[in-house]
Amino acid sequence: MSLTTLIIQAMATLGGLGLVIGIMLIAASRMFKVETNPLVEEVVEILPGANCGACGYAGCADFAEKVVAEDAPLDGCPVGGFDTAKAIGAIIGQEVSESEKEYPYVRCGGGIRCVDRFDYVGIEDCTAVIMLSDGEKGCNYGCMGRGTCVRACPFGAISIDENRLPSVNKNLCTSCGLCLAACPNDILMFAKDSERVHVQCNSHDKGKAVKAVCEVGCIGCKICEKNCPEDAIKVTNFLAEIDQDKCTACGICVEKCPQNCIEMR
Amino acid sequence: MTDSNKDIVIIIGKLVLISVIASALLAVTFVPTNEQLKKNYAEARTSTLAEVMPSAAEFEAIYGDTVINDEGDKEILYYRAKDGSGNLVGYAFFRKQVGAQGLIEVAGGVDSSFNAITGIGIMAHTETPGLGSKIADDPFKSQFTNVKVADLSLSKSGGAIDSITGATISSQAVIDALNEQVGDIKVAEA
Amino acid sequence: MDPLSEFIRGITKDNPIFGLVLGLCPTLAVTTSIDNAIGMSAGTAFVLICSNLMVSGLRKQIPAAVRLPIFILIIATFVSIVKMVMEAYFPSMFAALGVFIPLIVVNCIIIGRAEAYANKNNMFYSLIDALGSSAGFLLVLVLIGGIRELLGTGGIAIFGTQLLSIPINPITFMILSPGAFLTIGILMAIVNHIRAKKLARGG
Amino acid sequence: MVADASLFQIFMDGVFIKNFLIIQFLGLCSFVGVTKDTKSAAGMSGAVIFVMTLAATVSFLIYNFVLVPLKLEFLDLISFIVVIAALVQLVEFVVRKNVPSLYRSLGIYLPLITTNCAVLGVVLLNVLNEYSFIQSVVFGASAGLGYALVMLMMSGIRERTTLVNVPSSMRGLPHAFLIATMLSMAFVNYFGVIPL
Amino acid sequence: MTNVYVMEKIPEKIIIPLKQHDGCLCTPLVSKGDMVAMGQKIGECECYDSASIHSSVCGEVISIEEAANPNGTKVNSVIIQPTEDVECVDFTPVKDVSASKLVDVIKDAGIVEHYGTPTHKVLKPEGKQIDTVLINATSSEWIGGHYDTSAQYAFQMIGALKLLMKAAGASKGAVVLRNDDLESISAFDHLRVDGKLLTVAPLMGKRKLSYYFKDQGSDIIVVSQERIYGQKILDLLTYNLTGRRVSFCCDPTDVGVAICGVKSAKALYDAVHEGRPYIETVVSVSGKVNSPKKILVKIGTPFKDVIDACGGYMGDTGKLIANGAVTGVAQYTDDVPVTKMTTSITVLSADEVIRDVSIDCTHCARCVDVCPVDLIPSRITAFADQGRFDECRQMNILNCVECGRCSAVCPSKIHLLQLIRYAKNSIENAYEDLSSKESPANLKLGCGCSGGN
Amino acid sequence: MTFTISAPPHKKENITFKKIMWAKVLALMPVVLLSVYLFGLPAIGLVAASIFAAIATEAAIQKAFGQKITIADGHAVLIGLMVAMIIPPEVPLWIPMIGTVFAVGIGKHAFGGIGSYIFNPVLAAWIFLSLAWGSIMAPASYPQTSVLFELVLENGAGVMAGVSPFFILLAGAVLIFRRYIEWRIPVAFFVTTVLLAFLLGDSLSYVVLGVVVFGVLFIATDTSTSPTTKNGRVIYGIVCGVLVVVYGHFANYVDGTFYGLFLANCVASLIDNNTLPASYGTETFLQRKYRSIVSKMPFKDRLEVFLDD
Ligand SMILES: Cc1cc2nc3c(=O)[nH]c(=O)nc-3n(C[C@H](O)[C@H](O)[C@H](O)COP(=O)(O)O)c2cc1C
Ligand SMILES: Cc1cc2nc3c(=O)[nH]c(=O)nc-3n(C[C@H](O)[C@H](O)[C@H](O)COP(=O)(O)O)c2cc1C
Ligand SMILES: Cc1cc2nc3c(=O)[nH]c(=O)nc-3n(C[C@H](O)[C@H](O)[C@H](O)COP(=O)(O)O)c2cc1C
Ligand SMILES: Cc1cc2nc3c(=O)[nH]c(=O)nc-3n(C[C@H](O)[C@H](O)[C@H](O)CO)c2cc1C
Ligand code: SF4
Ligand code: SF4
Ligand code: SF4
Ligand code: SF4
Ligand code: FES
Repeated sequence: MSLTTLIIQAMATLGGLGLVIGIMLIAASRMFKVETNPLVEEVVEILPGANCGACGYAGCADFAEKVVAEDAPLDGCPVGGFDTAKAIGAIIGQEVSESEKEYPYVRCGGGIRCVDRFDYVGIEDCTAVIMLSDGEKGCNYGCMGRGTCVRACPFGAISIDENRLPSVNKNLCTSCGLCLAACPNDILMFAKDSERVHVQCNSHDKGKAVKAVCEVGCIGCKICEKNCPEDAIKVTNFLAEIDQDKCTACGICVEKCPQNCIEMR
Repeated sequence: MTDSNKDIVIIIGKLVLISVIASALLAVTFVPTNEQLKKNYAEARTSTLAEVMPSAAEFEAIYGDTVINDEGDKEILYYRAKDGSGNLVGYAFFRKQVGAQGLIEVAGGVDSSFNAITGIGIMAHTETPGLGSKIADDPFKSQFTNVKVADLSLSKSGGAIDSITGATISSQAVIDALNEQVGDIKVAEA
Repeated sequence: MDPLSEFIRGITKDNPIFGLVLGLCPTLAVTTSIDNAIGMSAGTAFVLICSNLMVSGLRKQIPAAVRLPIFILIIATFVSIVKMVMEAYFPSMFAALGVFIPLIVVNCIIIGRAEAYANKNNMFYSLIDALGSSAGFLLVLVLIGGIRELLGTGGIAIFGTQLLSIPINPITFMILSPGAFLTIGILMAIVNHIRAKKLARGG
Repeated sequence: MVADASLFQIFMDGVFIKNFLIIQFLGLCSFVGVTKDTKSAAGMSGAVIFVMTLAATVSFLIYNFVLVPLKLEFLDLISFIVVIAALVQLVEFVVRKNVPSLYRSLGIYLPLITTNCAVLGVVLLNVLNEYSFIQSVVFGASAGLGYALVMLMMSGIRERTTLVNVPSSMRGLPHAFLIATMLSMAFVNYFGVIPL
Repeated sequence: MTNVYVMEKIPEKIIIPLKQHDGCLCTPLVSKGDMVAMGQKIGECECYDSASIHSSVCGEVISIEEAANPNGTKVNSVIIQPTEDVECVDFTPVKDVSASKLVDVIKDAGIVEHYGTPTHKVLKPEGKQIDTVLINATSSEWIGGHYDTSAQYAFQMIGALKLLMKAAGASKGAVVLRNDDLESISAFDHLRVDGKLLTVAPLMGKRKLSYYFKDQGSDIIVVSQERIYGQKILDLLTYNLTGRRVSFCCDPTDVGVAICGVKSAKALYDAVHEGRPYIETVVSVSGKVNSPKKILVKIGTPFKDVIDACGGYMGDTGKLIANGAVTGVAQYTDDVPVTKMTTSITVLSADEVIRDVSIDCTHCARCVDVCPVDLIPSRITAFADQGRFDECRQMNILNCVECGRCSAVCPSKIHLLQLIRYAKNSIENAYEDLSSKESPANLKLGCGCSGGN
Repeated sequence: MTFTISAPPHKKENITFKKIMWAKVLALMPVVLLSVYLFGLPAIGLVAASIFAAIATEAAIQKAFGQKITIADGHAVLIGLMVAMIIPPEVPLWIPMIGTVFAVGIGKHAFGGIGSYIFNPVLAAWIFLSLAWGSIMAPASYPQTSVLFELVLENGAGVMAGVSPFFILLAGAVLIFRRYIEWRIPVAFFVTTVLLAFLLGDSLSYVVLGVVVFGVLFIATDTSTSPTTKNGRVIYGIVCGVLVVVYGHFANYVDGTFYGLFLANCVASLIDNNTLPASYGTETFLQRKYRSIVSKMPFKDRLEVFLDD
């Protein structure tokens, strides 16, 4: 058989196949057109379309559906990567905010410096302790250091440090806020990096009660309030609060606090 | 023709166009590679034949009855090996045998009196790499050089061939291939 | 976009195996030896480069409705070419790689890069991307192939030259299929570990 | 494994001895991607069994009745892949139209199959092994069954491993591969045990 | 009849929590410095789901403040310093025992079930109709009162049952005894009620109460069954006895069953026949005290004084437990008062305290083998530990009777029951703020009541 | 006075994981002693090397990853001992050592340690060794039980676990009696194997072999790798039985047992997930189906059988 015949036959066969399949696909896609969420379609367009299943869903379309339904994370597609995530965000209206990132701040300096009321045996979880008897710390407002927040963080950003207080690794934190929601004592609070001076206490107890149980609790003595040149500190209900808008991070309060419970980061 | 129908035609046209170009490209590659393939195949066979039967200078193919391609070629059953002066020195052959994983194509030579194997070669196999694939390695193949046909069995069943550890099946398959083909030739020549 | 960093990205962050986790099948199946690893990566690289270039060049022409069939056609063409060429001119390697050469067609790396990259970028960057991905693929395949060959046969040989041999009783396990899974599992764990460490340090 | 292999041998081959996922390494993307829960694994397996059997059948017909007579064997790869892609689409359309309930439970897995090398693997191995028509179909079906078996095992295990603690650097794929190592160890031995 | 000692010594101070039930906190009717008489009502609430609080002694109110409560929380309490001379309000037996009046009597007398629900709420739940009243006497801890003979006990129980049925408007009533409590069984056997001879019928196989009502041809019966341990046995008990299944978010009253304890039955009996409000109760003191006993104490007596009355602590004390070593609540101070919900006090020595460190679950399935309600505690707790509460629900966590057997047998020393409670608590909380999308539990299922099953 | 607070129950059974492990070690001692008698010093060397490597690996891994070191709980010792018991005593000492390193390192800790592994580490190690160095791992002899006494001291045994079916059975029985191991799995297993062997017309060699008894009582009952539900454990026992017979029918005795059990490990999770019991009052699968049919019927035609009042 000559080369030309071979080539012609090949062309005819495959061309025929292409024709049949092209017609079939077009016809089928016309005939069986189903109503779909246009958002999903749009997201499908953006996705790599490898249908590799690497996202954990059954193909790109499935992932797109889940993303639109907010069941899947924007950056769930490892193939597309960050750019795809951003593009998806643009479609479904979840802009990646350009504002400064906030990280959880621990409003308690007690830890091992705060007395325990009893000896606890059981699961390592703050909520569990609270369920048993309002928490083991002498201070009702204090961090129990049993790491409910640690377990709540899906990114492993929190750990309990040597003072039995949580510490947040900013490199890992995504500001998702799950730890804030999980803490039974509301110890954690979002704070921007630029907000540098914080009161490391959450206790509204009277000074005497605080002193009895904790070495570093705010006793509401108002020394900081008096000394702040910017008028940024107010003591309400036995607890100093800093107005971050006014605070210039001069550090005077940090120096003056007799309990050392104001911290400069 | 409506706009959308025109689109369809364009789409299908592009699809067909690409198919056609693709097939042309393939056909163009196919021709020289296929030539090469045939050449490789023939070369491999001749060189293997020479290897399994070093004393021979010329191989005369013995054809069977089965036609194997459109050109009317007949199946080759085995070869008669002759030395430079045309004396029959033995027989050489190829044989496919079921191994542990798939077909093994064994080449072999036997002297004219069907006394001893002159050498073997492995043309193709799909045995487990590292296990059965060792049948294609020299330490195994060289065991067969000048081995008596009577001793053509595994050492554990009293023969002269040490099987490859972990690959008894493959080793046995090679031996079986030789034994059976030698038997067949004997019958054919008788 | 900087071509060099695009290239590097294919080896590190977007490494086909460790980064994107695409094309696992050939990775595991052919890495019984370094030879095979090199052969497979070469074939894949050829197809990847050609298809990336082709897709990128034709991207304006390809109708969205039949995008995928056309990609598949293009890829299948190049794969068939690789297959025929390899079979004809590198018969021993073809024998070792077996069914995995035709299977380059469905290797997710190729269609993945075609869709994710070549379909959206110009030919130059598509080429860079293909080169980067190929290099990343090659490195990983050679790494895995090397480990398996070394432990499984007690030495490393590249195209017939013995480079290294260690005095151990060869661990046949390593060149069997479980050995492939074990090797890639452990390598991935190490990669994960390094990544996590880097992330925690703020990398 | 060869032209005269018995159907039983082919069946054992497909399900155990040459198990596509963990011995032959075909279709691993779905193996690590769609085994997070048993339901999707079962759905995917069902779809794969169906498509594999169908692909084995259709490709046999195309190869032996179109390509071989025309001496166009070199077009096998390209026509198979195109046919599989079309087949998957067609199946999807037909199922969607006629059995909507089945489509809902299975349909989303269908597109995944186009790029699943296991399906193409079956077809190519059929050609490579020169199987007859019946053999091809049996091999297609049993390869699908073997695929399903391992997918189910894997998904069962992965469902359970969500209950236990996995070392942090092992989480995800490394752990999946470790499980695959063990599954593969359990299967690899069928080589030695079942005499064929 | 078990001997019950009466605590004679009047403690230095009495702490009466203003909430000794599940429901609303009562408002104090007294203020600091007031003198109160024994039986005087000192706390009340308009709310239907609360029970009145009475002073159990005569004395001076020295403060009203948050004080520790044996359930682990802090509750606003009236603290009374008793005086030597006992002044008592007049206790007048109730004449009019019409159904509607009875409910008021029960609420006024402050009668509360040992599991926390005010008795009137159990009998007359808003918008529900009770058809069967059960007195659950399957626990030895719930003796509740002081009887002279066992016959008197049986007689009073039947009397109380009739009152309860009347209050509830229920047509059927049963006393449920424990299989191995032979003393009570013989006390009830052959008792004559309305001219009919009672026999104590052991509950057999799949037969439910309805069978026995028919079998005995009586509306009031006494049955016996195995003891079921656990904090939350009401649903299981209801199911075992009547075959009615209680859905999630619901309680036995939703299926027309009111379950009362011996304590509240006795209190009701006393309230009607003597006019006494619920001001004293029997607690059994056991463990490392010098003379363990059952003792009748005034409600509000601190544990410390109860233990002193039992001879004081023996050796080094490690744990002080209210309501039993199996399901009770450990106390961090012995300054907590006996309340209407207190049934027993257990003292453990320091070396009896279990401090084993939990290791990972080894899936030994010992917990599965002992669970009385066929749960898979190991799996449930694994889910609970990861905060997958929805899956806990699908695994029927809400059926758990909190018997603690799983924790007791676990070789890995996993705190199974604590984890289960933790999950249940989270599930309840999630239902409270179901509307808020941020609910970490992310529960997707609806309440069992509306959907049914 | 500081009291301790914890959730109920405040009294627990005095059973620990550690106790169970050491009890198993102790229970295997008679068999080990018998094998020393049969195989001589190599057996001691084997056991010692194996246990040493197991402990060292466990300690090294836990130290490297900053975990609590748990050698004292006896798990590593048990793994070491069991690995030693299933490999031929005449192998070079590096074989058991590499085996236990694999068992503890990959089989146990890579999966997450105690309770987290899905495949029995001992089995995994044995299969690893057989696949890696098959010829070394082949036992020198195979038991051919002919007289009853050989159930007590099996002269033909190729591995230590095979020397005495009787003593292993005894050890298992004691452990079952103490509730240290499960009874459902062995019972279901033995019933299945005896039945199947009978049906296949094979001799009872599947059941009375030391290795089989050992495999079922000590490996199949490994809690982490077997289902937790009650029905699941019965099914698991049956699956083990079927697989051991299928393998045993085709392969030699050691392979048959261990590959069968290993494959059963693979399906254990699937069994576990699909045999979750119905708790009281909830409906089983059949009941639910029945109800869904009934609910479609007109009310008056219904025959209510679930509620009796
Ligand atoms: C054949 C057979 C053998 C049994 N062997 C034991 C045994 O060795 N040890 C044991 O505690 N229970 C054994 N039992 C079961 C007990 O009699 C009893 O049913 C079981 O302990 C209840 O356990 P469960 O609470 O886990 O259902 C056996 C039951 C059967 C049917
Ligand atoms: C043969 C044998 C050897 C043992 N070796 C040890 C050991 O090396 N270390 C250990 O802590 N316990 C060992 N035990 C267990 C102890 O005898 C005892 O059961 C255990 O330490 C009690 O644990 P506890 O201290 O947590 O109560 C062994 C037990 C047996 C039967
Ligand atoms: C995967 C595998 C690998 C093996 N590798 C070897 C090996 O490298 N060397 C060896 O002597 N036996 C090896 N064997 C062991 C033999 O298969 C085994 O001893 C068999 O029963 C007899 O086979 P043979 O005669 O080929 O050794 C291996 C077995 C398997 C299953
Ligand atoms: C993974 C694996 C691969 C094997 N490959 C081969 C092989 O290629 N050739 C062979 O003869 N036996 C092979 N066997 C069989 C085995 O090693 C052994 O030699 C035979 O079972 C009996 O001799 C293999 C066994 C296994 C488990
Ligand atoms: S911050 Fe809150 S959750 Fe975290 S350890 Fe402290 S109390 Fe627990
Ligand atoms: S839970 Fe979210 S906000 Fe809190 S530390 Fe982790 S990542 Fe940051
Ligand atoms: S789960 Fe535990 S506490 Fe709950 S009922 Fe079962 S055994 Fe009792
Ligand atoms: S008893 Fe403990 S170790 Fe055993 S299965 Fe239950 S939780 Fe797990
Ligand atoms: S490479 Fe094989 S399925 Fe993806």
